[in-house]
Amino acid sequence: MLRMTGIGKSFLGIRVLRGIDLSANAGEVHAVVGENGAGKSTLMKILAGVHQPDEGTVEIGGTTRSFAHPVEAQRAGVAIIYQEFNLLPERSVADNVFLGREPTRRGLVDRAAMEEATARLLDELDEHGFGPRDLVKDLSVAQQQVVEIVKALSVDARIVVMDEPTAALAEHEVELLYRLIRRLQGRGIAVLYISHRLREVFDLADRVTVLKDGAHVATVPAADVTTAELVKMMVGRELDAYFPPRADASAVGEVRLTLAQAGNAKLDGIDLELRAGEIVGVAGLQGSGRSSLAKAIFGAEPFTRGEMTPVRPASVREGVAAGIGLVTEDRKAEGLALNQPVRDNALLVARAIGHRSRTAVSDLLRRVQLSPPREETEVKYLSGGNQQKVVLAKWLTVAPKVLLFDEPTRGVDVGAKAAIHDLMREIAGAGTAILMISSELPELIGMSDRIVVLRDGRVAGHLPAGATEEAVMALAAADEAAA
Amino acid sequence: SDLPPTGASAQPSAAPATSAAASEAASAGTGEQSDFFVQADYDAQLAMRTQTAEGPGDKPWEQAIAPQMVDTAKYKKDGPYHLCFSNAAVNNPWRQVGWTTMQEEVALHKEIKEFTALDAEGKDDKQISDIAELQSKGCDALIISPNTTATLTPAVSGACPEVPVIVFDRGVETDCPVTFIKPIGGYAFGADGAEFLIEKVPAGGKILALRILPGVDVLETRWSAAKVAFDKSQLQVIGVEFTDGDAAKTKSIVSDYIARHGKIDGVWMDAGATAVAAIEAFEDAGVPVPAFVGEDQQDFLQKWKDGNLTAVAPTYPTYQWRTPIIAALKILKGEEVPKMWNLPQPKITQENLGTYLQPNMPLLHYALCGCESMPGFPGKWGGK
Amino acid sequence: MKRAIPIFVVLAGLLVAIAAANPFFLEPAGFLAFLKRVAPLAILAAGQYFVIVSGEFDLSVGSLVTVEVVVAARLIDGDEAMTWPVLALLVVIGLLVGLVNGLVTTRLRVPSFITTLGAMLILSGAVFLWTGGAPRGALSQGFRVFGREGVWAVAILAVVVVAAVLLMRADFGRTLVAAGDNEKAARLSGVRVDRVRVFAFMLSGLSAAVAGILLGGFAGVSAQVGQSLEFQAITAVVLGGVVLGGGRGHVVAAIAGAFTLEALFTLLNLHGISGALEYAVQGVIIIAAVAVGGLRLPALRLTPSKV
Amino acid sequence: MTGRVVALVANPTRAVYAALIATLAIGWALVAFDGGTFTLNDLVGIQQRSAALGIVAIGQTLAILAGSLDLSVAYLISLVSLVAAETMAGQSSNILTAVVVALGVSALVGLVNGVVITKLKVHAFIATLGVALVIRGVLDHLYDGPAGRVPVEFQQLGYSRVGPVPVAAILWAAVAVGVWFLLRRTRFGNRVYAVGGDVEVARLSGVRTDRVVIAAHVLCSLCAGVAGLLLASRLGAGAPTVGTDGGYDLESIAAVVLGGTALAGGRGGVAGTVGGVLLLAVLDSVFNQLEVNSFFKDVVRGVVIVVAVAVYARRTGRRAS
Ligand SMILES: Nc1ncnc2c1ncn2[C@@H]1O[C@H](COP(=O)(O)OP(=O)(O)OP(=O)(O)O)[C@@H](O)[C@H]1O
Ligand SMILES: Nc1ncnc2c1ncn2[C@@H]1O[C@H](COP(=O)(O)OP(=O)(O)OP(=O)(O)O)[C@@H](O)[C@H]1O
Ligand SMILES: [Mg+2]
Ligand SMILES: [Mg+2]
Repeated sequence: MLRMTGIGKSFLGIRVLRGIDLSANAGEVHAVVGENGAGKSTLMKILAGVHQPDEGTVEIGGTTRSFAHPVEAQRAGVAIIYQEFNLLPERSVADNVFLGREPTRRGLVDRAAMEEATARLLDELDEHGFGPRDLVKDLSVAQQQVVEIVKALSVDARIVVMDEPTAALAEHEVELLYRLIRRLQGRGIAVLYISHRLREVFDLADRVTVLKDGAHVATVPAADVTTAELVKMMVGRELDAYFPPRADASAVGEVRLTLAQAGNAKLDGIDLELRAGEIVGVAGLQGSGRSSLAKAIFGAEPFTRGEMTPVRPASVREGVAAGIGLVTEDRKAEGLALNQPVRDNALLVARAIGHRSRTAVSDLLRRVQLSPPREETEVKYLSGGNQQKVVLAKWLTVAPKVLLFDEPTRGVDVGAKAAIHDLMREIAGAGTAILMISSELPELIGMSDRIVVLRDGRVAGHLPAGATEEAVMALAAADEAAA
Repeated sequence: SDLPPTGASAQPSAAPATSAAASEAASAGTGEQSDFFVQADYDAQLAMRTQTAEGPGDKPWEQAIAPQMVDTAKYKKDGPYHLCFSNAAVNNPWRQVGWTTMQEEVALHKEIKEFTALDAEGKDDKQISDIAELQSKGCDALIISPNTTATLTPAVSGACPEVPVIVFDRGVETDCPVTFIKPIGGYAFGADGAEFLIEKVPAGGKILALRILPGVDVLETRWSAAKVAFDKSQLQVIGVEFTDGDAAKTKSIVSDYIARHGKIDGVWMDAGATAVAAIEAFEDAGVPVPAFVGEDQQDFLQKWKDGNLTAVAPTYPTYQWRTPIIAALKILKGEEVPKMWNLPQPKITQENLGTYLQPNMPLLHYALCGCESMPGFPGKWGGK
Repeated sequence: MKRAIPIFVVLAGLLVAIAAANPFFLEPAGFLAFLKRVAPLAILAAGQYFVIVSGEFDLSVGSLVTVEVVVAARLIDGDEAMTWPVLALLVVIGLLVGLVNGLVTTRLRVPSFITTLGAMLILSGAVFLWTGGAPRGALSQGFRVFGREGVWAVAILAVVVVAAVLLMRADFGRTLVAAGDNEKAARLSGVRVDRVRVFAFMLSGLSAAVAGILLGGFAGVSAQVGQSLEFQAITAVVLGGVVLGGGRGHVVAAIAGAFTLEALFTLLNLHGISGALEYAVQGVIIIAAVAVGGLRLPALRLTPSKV
Repeated sequence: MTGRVVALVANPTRAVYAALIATLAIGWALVAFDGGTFTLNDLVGIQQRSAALGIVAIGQTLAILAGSLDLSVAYLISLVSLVAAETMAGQSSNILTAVVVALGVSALVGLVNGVVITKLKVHAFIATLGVALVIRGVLDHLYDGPAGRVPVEFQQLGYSRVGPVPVAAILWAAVAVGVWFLLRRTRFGNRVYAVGGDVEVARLSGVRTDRVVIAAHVLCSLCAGVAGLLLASRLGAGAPTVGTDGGYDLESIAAVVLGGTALAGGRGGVAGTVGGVLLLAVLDSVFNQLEVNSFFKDVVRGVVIVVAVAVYARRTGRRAS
């Protein structure tokens, strides 16, 4: 069905891909894995006609194709769900699904046909939360992901590419996606599947291709490898321990922050205590209010009710001044000034609040293991993991008392992930109170000293370290189970 | 002078250009005569300069040179009257002085019960609409100061059958208006200045000609006449430059010429608004100010007197804004008016400078407003 | 700063070409005259730079320059004793207009293109409403010294350049650029985005006040003094490689853009391409310069701050 | 009460029409108070007055919706008026040729704008400013005053009426309806919104974004060309300053945003623009009736534009937060 051979690509003279071979058969799920910046997305964008390869060929159904524009790839039967959201918020769901391929009748757009087809696809996906006429901006993140999927399905595709489709999905939505992929498989469609969550890879894939630093490492049947082997291929070394050891009770210090019956438009009656030296995990389904909690504590979407001591910040500045930091879930949109050098990004918070100590930027970059620690490089040229380290450095310059992490390892490869985990533990050990939000339960459980579970903007329960995934899910989804 | 309509301030980039060399055409001489040159008009205007005007001697705005009277009995009607005025714009000091003068003239006549004026803001299209709109207002007479000659002709032609029309300042390409009021004109203006320089500057002297911008009829005629005079003279025109009426640009251009040519013997200008900026360029360069042609603007006259300059100021008198009101009333009373009302166009010289230079008037006031004896003077014109 | 190198090469080339065509340019007096002429635009470009790099536009500076000169003339009215009080007032007016532009843009969230377009109409309308259609009064000799005597203009320009560079190196400058690059990230890092933007507009207003003082001093009162300066200032900044939309570009390069523009006018005049075709040449060069500078970069959206 | 007001302004298009009606009412009252009357004639005047700006603004709407903008329309209008009038040279037999040539020139300018923006990747502000300067240079070089002559037949376009309705207004309405239809019912319209909403998203979804932007610019310039033809018929000749004197560049942009179209692109439409243009025209007409000083008019206009956009921004802002 698909055969890519000897693909090479450079950006601004930097080699991003070289000599990549990749093939996929009809009805096969082929996973592509690799560290951040390994070139997975770039390879898929070449297939989708977004980028043109410097060398190599793309063959689809036996004929060699070269796409100058995404529309040509679409016509050749390639559909793609991009890593980043790719929707127009001001347009309706149907408009988005059929963008660029609007059905016409006598030369005019046939809106009725468009909406009907969209409704049919939504039905197929068991999605009844919204309709074809709803504006995308009114949908939740998960619903938007569904629109992305519908959009890919609406193309009569022979090859469907999914670039981290689950990054924004909660567990039960992931299940739905699984079912869908199996159905595509059944129809003889080749699915290329990219994810950092290796469990998904093993759940779904027939074969796995590993990329590293733009080069092809191996293509193996999924059944023939173990997770450890795969990780080794990806990072080129064995990762000894997945998570750093937890804090022992003696290391947990004074109370840094207390919430009592705190609430706002999205949260209600939150009781929480954060202490120096510990990492508190926050679990919950999509939309359960985890990010809202972090933003409320930080002052970005302040609490309007209840107590928060020692201070209840009414704005980001007050939060920062009170020693609270937030590592946002979307680092490109909310965390970094991409065109500025590493140094300026690292100093941004310090400068914003007129903090004095900024001599140690280079030390700090070494501490967060930025590699290579070049201060003058513009952040946009760094890999995702390195970008996240810069975000960390940005907060460490002002030595926050409380640091909130919202999905700190989303879209970060295993190697960088381990480094970030180590760092979080080190920061906590130095006396900072940490709140960590993660949708990846193994990570959350592995890192947290205790876990708070949210449901519908309220605290559903507290769990101790080492709780099982089942225990967490039971609390997080209790309502649904009851209903 | 009556600056041409310059566009909205939104025009992209009129650069304050600097120019150390004349344009090629200019350095070769004064160049070809422009399409705007009409020999017959030229001859007529130059002749008019020496003719004596008919009318009250102390009221030049009521005088007319060589009038061909037309009968207006058919427009006769009883007062009080409603006069209407379509104004091209009030976007420069000349028009501002004129407009003030006209309003004061209206105030002098009790038989005018209503005076409706619309300002076209320098837009041809708006003036066309304004003229149409005024026709529906029950005006007894319509005064028009056209924004441009050719393009307002259809609108004026349309108005003529409806109401007696009086046109002044710029003309239109139809003789349907009852009367067209204007000073002698641009040829006379241009010639006055050029002849002065030819008289004062020794043969071979270098002349710099400064123009506002090309393509505006009232300005083209001025330069045409000056060119005719210079071509016949022994003077050497070292450059013809466009200033956009911008003082800073004028000053830069003149400074560059001084730097390049060392000595300049005379400066001719088609409008005096930037004359002082040009004079300052000489002052700043530390060289004597040569013979200068300016206009009747207060700042120039003041500079002339204070600096004891060799200068002349041809005029395009703002008192012409009084005449249309007077003409309208005459027409409505059935009195004869000249078909072509040529107002006298005095020039200010060393001898009569004292009589025109009024103390305490704003720098941008025009001396020939004919407004000194009006009740609102000087306050309404910004004087003290 | 790397992005800025082309503009300095182009500028150097133009200056050499001017010197070749007009040796007077190399004499101190000739060069001083050039600097004096560039000063107002260069100062405006510096002010406009702050606004552009923060992701906004300021279209009101041309009208503001006119307002400054007309207000000065009417208030001073030839009286030397009024010089200093009025100079102080002009600075206040500049800052105030910038403040209002900034507040309307940040607080009321009107795109700055529209805010400053409105300000442009309001300012020029209001000042002539006040003076009745044309400037009145006169400037004092003391006022005119700054624009008339080259040394003053050059000294003021030097101060502006140094101050601009220092500001950009200070926390203010860095946070301003960060706000222009990614407003949300800056906000979530504790940057008072609105405040730095308002401050940028105030700097632009201040630059218009200073430019007005120089231009009024140079050639006296005129209604056209500020005409189309906003477009020239923006063009200069963009020529300097500063990206419309914010977050990228250096202030020295923006000022160099102003020098380049002025040098270009000078050169065109020297070669007799004055008047008519000058505009055409200017248009082509501006497009070409930006095209060459921007080809490697992805296309940018028009509207700087998409909230 | 406030709830209803909020609901009213929640949609910019509705808001601009509400403002239009309010202005008409207040204007009528003020004029009546001043001792005048607001007649049918004045309404006709308003249509006549708004036609040229209206047509340009419709074109500008397309450019802005596509995430671009066009600062070259004013000079293009002047150029087109001259090209048309010179080609006609007073002969009615030349009208068709002249219209074709004039629109051809317009399309070419639009093409250049579009290509410079998309292929050379020059910011629309700079690209169209540069093209404006080039046209200005050409105008200054070739013309030094009004030129050409429009035959009487062609002047009908600018002067005659069908009943009380000026032909110019009908032309404007036709352009507005045409572009409205294009935006609402065709693939091109959908893509204009998509490209203006987010170019990258549109491109990755398979839209040939460059072509869309270029086409939007060609259409924008064609609208300017039609306005140029209309003005030539009004003036009876071509004039090198007719476009800039009218301030059609910035005023058309102002009318578009007044009509609630987002300057950022992707949001808004023709209906709002028509309301915006009419609002400006009614203001103009009322000021004319009251004989208000033109400088005061500028002040009011500036305030109206900023306040209107501030109101729209409040509404979108509330949603976003
Ligand atoms: N348009 C571009 N211009 C320059 N460099 C780019 C561009 N797109 C990607 N790169 C670089 O190419 C490399 C590969 O990026 P790519 O996005 O393909 O990685 P990935 O494997 O998908 O990583 P991730 O897991 O973070 O999504 C990275 O170093 C990235 O910075
Ligand atoms: N029914 C809904 N209507 C509108 N918005 C909703 C709804 N459900 C969820 N949301 C979105 O979800 C958010 C609530 O929670 P929040 O984003 O904090 O969830 P979360 O658990 O952190 O999810 P994520 O995993 O995306 O970070 C709201 O800000 C809102 O944007
Ligand atoms: Mg990727
Ligand atoms: Mg979240």
